[in-house]
Amino acid sequence: MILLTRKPLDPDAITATVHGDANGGIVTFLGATRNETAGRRVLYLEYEAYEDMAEKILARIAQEIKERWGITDVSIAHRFGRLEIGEVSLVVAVASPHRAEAFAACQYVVDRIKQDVPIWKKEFFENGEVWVGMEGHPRPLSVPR
Amino acid sequence: MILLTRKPLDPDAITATVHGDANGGIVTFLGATRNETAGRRVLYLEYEAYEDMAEKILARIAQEIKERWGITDVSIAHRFGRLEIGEVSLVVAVASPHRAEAFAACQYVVDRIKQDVPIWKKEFFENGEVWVGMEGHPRPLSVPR
Amino acid sequence: MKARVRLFAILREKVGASELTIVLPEHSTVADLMKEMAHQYPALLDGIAHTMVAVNTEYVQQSQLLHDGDEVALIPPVSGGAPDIQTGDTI
Amino acid sequence: MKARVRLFAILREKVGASELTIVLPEHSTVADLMKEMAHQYPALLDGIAHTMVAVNTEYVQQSQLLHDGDEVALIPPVSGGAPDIQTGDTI
Repeated sequence: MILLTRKPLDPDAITATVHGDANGGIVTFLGATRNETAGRRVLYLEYEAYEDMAEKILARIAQEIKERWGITDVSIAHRFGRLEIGEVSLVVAVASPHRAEAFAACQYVVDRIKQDVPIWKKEFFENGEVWVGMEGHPRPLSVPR
Repeated sequence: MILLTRKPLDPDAITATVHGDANGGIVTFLGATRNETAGRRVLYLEYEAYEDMAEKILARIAQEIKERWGITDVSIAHRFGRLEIGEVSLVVAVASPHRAEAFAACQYVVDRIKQDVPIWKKEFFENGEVWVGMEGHPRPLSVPR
Repeated sequence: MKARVRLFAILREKVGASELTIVLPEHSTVADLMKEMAHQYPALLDGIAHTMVAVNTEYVQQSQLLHDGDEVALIPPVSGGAPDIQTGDTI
Repeated sequence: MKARVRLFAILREKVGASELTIVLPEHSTVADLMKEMAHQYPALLDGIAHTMVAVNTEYVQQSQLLHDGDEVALIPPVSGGAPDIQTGDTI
């Protein structure tokens, strides 16, 4: 299941979508908003998504999991809009008969999401706001791979 | 949190115990009962625990996580008694500011549980039952490490 | 020909719009579009060096030819996922 | 001296009891206890080679001295955790 939504994510329900009777190991990753960035207190965050393209690339990442590990039980949900501190922005659930594959595939999905998926985060501080990733990651106008 | 119980496990509640505002990544592992073992259909299972000792060793594993990764937000819950197929027998939740550590520590806990923790599983088939681990793992009377 | 250009995050804020229509000569490329946009919206010049481009939701090279009605998206550095994903992966 | 012996899983079933009290001479070791138990409960002989021993919830060596009132547990191969943990870890 691929899900992009403004509503709060339900990790239990998302995990349940991959939990089949033949799967012994289920690994779920939750990305949650943190209360600080580099020592600076964060008040809240906003995620913005290019929805059509983000869904397409998330589905492609699920396909990569299938090709690499033969795992089809993977669900990815990303929330956007305003999030308070401690709220869950990302849920990745992967189930497999064998646990080592489930761990590896789940971590792969989380790592991949940061590469290409058009979702942006803005952090709001007491005295300012910043789009994350604009500093320190100069990337010339070009194409990933 | 260390929990050994006969009651159904609540993965969401267990994950919530490690979810602090400073933790960006939370990795939860669910071990679920499978409907077959080596091609043989399993009807249900029973887990038996040496409770006092199992709790003590699980707490020690949590301590190892702290020493190795500095992670204190770890919860381990193992159910015992009769479990139906698809039910959750094990929940391991680990939270950390950084996701790679959360993945590594969670996997470490799951790997460690199979080594020393005095919990036993019996599988019930159409025409028989077997204590798992008695075949293929000859281990002379001795001490782990 | 006309291209529909979508802007996100910092680029959307710099331009003050989430969508623009840009008129270009036939056989224009992504590079031509970028040049035209930088001309019309000088505020983009800053961020544009860090920007990737997607046409019809696929990442493309600057040499990509555009066609009438294409949806072009300017993609500043992404930062989805978990919090530490963008902030250094220090481990 | 008396030791309280706890039995689990397959060993509990073989003996038909989850707890036994075994009387031993003073200064007996775990090895002495095992020998006495195998004598009293021949059904244990099968499984005993795969068995670890804990005294007061800590794994011990066979040479460990026992004291009156010790809780001794015979620990057959464990199989807790997730399903594939015991069945080969084929990956």
